[in-house]
Amino acid sequence: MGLNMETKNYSLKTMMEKPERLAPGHRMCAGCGATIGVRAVLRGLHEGDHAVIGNATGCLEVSSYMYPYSAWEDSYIHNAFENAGATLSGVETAYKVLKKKGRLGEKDQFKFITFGGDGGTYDIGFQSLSGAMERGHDMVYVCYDNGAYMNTGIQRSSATPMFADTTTTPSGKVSNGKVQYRKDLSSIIAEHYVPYVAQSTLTRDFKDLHRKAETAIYTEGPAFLNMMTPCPRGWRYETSEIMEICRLAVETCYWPLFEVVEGKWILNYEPKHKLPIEEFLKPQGRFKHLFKPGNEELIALFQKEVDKRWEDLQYRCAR
Amino acid sequence: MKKTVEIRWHGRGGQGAKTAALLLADVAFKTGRCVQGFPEYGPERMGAPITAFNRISEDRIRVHSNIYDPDYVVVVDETLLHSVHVTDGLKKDGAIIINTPRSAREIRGLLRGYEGRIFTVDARQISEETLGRNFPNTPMLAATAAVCGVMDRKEFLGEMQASFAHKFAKKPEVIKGNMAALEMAYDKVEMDMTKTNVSPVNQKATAKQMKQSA
Amino acid sequence: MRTDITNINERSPYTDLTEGLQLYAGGTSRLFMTGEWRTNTPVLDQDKCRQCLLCAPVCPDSSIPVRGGKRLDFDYDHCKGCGICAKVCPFGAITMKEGIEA
Amino acid sequence: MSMKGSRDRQVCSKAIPERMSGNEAVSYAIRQVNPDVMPAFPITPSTEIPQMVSTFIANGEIDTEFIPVESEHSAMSAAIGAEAAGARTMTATSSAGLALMWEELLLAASNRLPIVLTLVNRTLSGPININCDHSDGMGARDTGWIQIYAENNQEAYDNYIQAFPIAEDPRVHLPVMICQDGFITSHAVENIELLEDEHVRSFVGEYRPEEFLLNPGKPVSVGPYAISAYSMEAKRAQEAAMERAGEVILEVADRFHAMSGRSYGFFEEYRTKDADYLMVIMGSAAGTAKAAVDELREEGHKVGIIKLRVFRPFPEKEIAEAIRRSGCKAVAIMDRCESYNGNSGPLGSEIPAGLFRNKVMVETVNYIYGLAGRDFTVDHVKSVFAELGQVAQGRVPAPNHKYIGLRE
Repeated sequence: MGLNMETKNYSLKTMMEKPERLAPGHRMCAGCGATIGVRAVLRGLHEGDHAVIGNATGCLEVSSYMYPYSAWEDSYIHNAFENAGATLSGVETAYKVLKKKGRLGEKDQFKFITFGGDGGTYDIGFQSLSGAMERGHDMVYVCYDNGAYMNTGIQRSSATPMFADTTTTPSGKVSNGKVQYRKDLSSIIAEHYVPYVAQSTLTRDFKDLHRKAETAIYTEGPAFLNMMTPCPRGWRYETSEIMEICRLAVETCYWPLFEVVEGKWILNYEPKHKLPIEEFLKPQGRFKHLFKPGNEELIALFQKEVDKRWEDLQYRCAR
Repeated sequence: MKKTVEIRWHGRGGQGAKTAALLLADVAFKTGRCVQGFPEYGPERMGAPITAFNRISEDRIRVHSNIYDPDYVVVVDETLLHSVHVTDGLKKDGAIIINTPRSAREIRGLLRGYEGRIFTVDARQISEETLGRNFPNTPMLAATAAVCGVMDRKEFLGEMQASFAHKFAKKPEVIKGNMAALEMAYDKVEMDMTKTNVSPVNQKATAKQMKQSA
Repeated sequence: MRTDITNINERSPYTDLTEGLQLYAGGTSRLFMTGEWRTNTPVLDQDKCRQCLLCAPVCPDSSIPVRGGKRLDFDYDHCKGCGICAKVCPFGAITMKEGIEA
Repeated sequence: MSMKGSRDRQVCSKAIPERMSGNEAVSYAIRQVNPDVMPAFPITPSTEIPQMVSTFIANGEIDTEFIPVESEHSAMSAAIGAEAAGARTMTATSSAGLALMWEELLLAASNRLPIVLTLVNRTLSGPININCDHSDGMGARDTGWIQIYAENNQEAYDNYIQAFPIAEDPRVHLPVMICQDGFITSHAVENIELLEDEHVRSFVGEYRPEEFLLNPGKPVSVGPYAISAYSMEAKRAQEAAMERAGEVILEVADRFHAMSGRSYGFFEEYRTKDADYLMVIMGSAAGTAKAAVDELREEGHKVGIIKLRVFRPFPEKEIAEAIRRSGCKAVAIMDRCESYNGNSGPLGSEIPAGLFRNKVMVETVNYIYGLAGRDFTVDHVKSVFAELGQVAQGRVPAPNHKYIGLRE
C-alpha cells in the first residue's frame, strides 16, 4: 500500500481513460446515484488487477445482473440479501487456499469488493458484515447508502434520517415521518478496529471517493467504505440535481467526509461556512412536511442532531 | 464368553464413567472383539447422574438402542444407590460391580431386594494409593474386566500397558501408577459369598477371591 | 465453454440455458439497449465543450466514452436521458432535448 | 462449473481395522480428502467435527482453510462463495444449524455448486432437545440437495468419501448432504474398517472446475435475477440434474466397491426374499431392525427390512419394485420425523405415492418412532411386525401413522 497509488497524482482525464468495469445496459433507474458510486469505486482498481465483486440483494443486484445480461466486467457473485460479507469471505478464503495449493499463479492478483445497500448492510446483513470484518478477510465492503429500502419501494431502514417520509414511516396527520435518528454505521465498523474505514459521497471531481476506494482496495485486511448515493425516487428531488444534493450533504455536515486509518480518525473536509440543514432538506420531497408552518422545531431538532454528531466527529478527529 | 456381553455404567458427570466405558471398548477391540461404547446423552453437567453402555461381541454389533437388560452393571459412585435404580433389568445370572469401601453384605441392603451377585472394590482407596488422586474410573475398568471376563488378566493388562504407553507418551511417570491401580483393582474385586449360583464365566474371579479370603 | 448470450433468449428450451444460470462472460448487458427508456436526450455542443470531463464520471450508465483524454459523443444505445451531465457541465455544452432523438 | 477429474483406475485398498465414533470417522475421512475450505459454526452433536478438523489444521496434517463464521447461515453463505470461487468446500451442522441455513441450501443447489455437508441428525426445536431424529434433514428435503443416510460409523465414513465424486460429476453438479444419527452413531465408538489415505485421495480425485470466479481473465457471473421466462426453465434443469444423480450415485458406488469391497445402492434389502412383511427404515435404527428380523426369522416369521440409504433423489420406482418382488402382504414405513400434515411422516407420504404410481397395491402402515432421541429397540421392531400381521390378516384396522414408544 502507498506504492504507485494513482491518487498521488489524480487526474480525472487519466481516470476516465480506464476501461469501464461497469458496462452500460443495466436496469438501474435513470439518474441512479448507486451506479455513479459503483463506477467510481471500480476505477479505484488498478488496471491488470482482477476482481471478484460481491453484491447483496438490492436495486444494484437485480438491475445489474438480470439473466443473461450482466453489467459486470469482472467476476461477480450475488448470493442473498443478508450475507454479502460472509459470501465474499468464502471467495477470499478460496483465493488464499488456491494460491497456497499452487492452483493460482503468483501473478494472478485478485481483489475482493462487495456492494450492499443500507438494507443489506446496516440491517439484515449487519451480522454477516460484522463477522467478516472481525475475521479479517482481505476485502472491501462498500455500502451504497441511499437511506431506505429502495428496492422494495422506499421503506425505512436504520440508515434513514429522522423525519424522512417513507412508505413505512409516512408523514400524516399525526406523524412527522421516521421517529428515530439514523444509525452511524461508519463509526460502528471503525470500532471493529479494522485497518481502514471511510465515509464518502459523490463530489465534483470524484477525487475523495476515488482515493478512499483505492486505499480501501489496496489496504491489506478488511476495509469498509460508506458511500452516500442519493436515490431520486426515494428522496424525491429533481433527478439531474444529484451532484448538488451530495454537495449540500457535505456542506451542511449531514454527511461528513472522513476516514479512520489504523484507528486514527481523520477529517477530510471542513466547510468554511457550515450551511444550515434546511439547505439539504429543502430540495427533497421526503422532507416536504418539515417546511409546513409550525414544524420549525422539527428542523431545529434535526439541526441539533447534525451539530452534535459533527462536533463528536471533530472531537474524535482531534484526538 | 457369551455371544454378546452388555454392560451398563452408572456414574456422575465428570467422574469418567463414559471414559471408562470407552476404554473398555478400546481394550476389547484391541483383543479382537467387536465393540460398542456409548453414553446416554443429555444436557447434564458435572455431578449429575449419567449412564454409559458397552456391548462386546464376537460379531459386528448392529443394535443401536440403549441397554435395558444388562449382563453387568457398574456403579462408579455408590452414592447413586440412593437415587438411581441401578439394578433395573439386570440379568439374574449377571452381576453388579460397585465402587465402595463397604462389604457387599452391607451394600445389598441398598439394592431394593436385588438377589444376584454383588462385587465390590474400593476404587477410591486404590486410586488414591496408586495415583495419589481419586480417579475411580481406572480401577473400576479393571474390576469390570475381571468380573465380566471378556478377556483374561494378562491380555487385559498387556493392552492397557500398551495404550497407556501411547496415551502418556509425554509423561511416562504416570503409567506405573495407572498399571498398579489396574492390577490392584483386578485382583481385589470381591464377590459377596452369600450367593452361590456362580456362572462359569466368573469361576476364575471367584477362585481368585477364595484364595484372598483364605 | 464461454457463454454467447446471443444464443439465449426467452424462447430457448431449458436445456439451452447455462447451468445454474451462470454466465461465463462479462459485460453482456451491453447488448441490452436501455437507450429506449429515454424521453429526454442530451445533446453535446462540440464547440462549447472544453473537455473538462466533469460529465464523464456522473453518468450512471457509462454512456460518455472517453478516448485519448477526450470525451466522445453520447452512447445513445444506453443513455437513459437523466440529465445529470447537462447539469454538471460548467460550459453549457450539453442541452437536454425532448424526445428520444438527438 | 464442470469438473475434470484426475481419478486413477481404482485399486483395492487394504482395510485398516479401527474403532471410533461416527464423528471421528467422518473427521478421519475429511483428513484423507483434505478439502480446500471448511466454514463452520459449532452445534451439538456435530461440533466435534469442526473441532477435529481444526486440530488437523493446527498440527499441519491438512492444509484446509477453516472459516470460523459467526452463524450457520454465514457458514453456508461462505461455502457458496468458496465453491463458486473454485475451491472444494464442505461444512458440518445439525438441527437448528441446518434450519438457519435453509435459504442458503436452496441457493447452493440452484447455483449448482457441489458442496458437501455432513449432517449429524438432531431434532428441531421446540422444545429444544439435542438428541436424534430426522426432522432437520427432512426439513431440507426439498432444497435440491442429494441426501444420503448412514446406519453406522462405517457408512458415515464411506458415504462421505463417495459424496465428492457424486456432487462434482458434470452430469450432477449438486450439493450432497451426508447424514448420520446424532449421538446414536456420532458419539458411539464402534468397529470400523478405514481405507488407506492414497486410495481415498485418488478415489476422490483433484477438484478442477472448468469455470469459476477466480479464473484469471475469464470472468464468471453467479446468482442472477431471472425473470419468469427463465426461472421455470432453470428449475427444470436443476430437477434434470437430480434425475441424473441416480445413475452417478450407483456408478460411484461401484467404483467404491472395487476399492473397499463394500457395496452400496439406493437402499439395502435385508432378508426381503419371500418376506410376508417388510419394514422400510432409515439410519441407525435399521441396524436394530436387522437384529430383530434375525430373531423373528429364527422363530419362523418371514420378515425383512428395506434400509433406505439415498433419500434424494428418491428411488421411488426401485423401492416399489423391491416391494413387488418380495411379494409381501404389508409394509411398515418408519419415519423418525413428523410432518404435521395429519396423516403421515415424509416416508409415509412418499413411499405409498411411489407404490401407487408403480401399481404396487400393498397394505402400508406408517409409524413414527424415535423423535428427539426416544429410544427404539428390538422389541419395538417386533411389536411393529406383530401389528402388521394383524393388519394384513384383517384382524385390526391399519392405524394412521402410529407413534412407537409413546405414553398414551
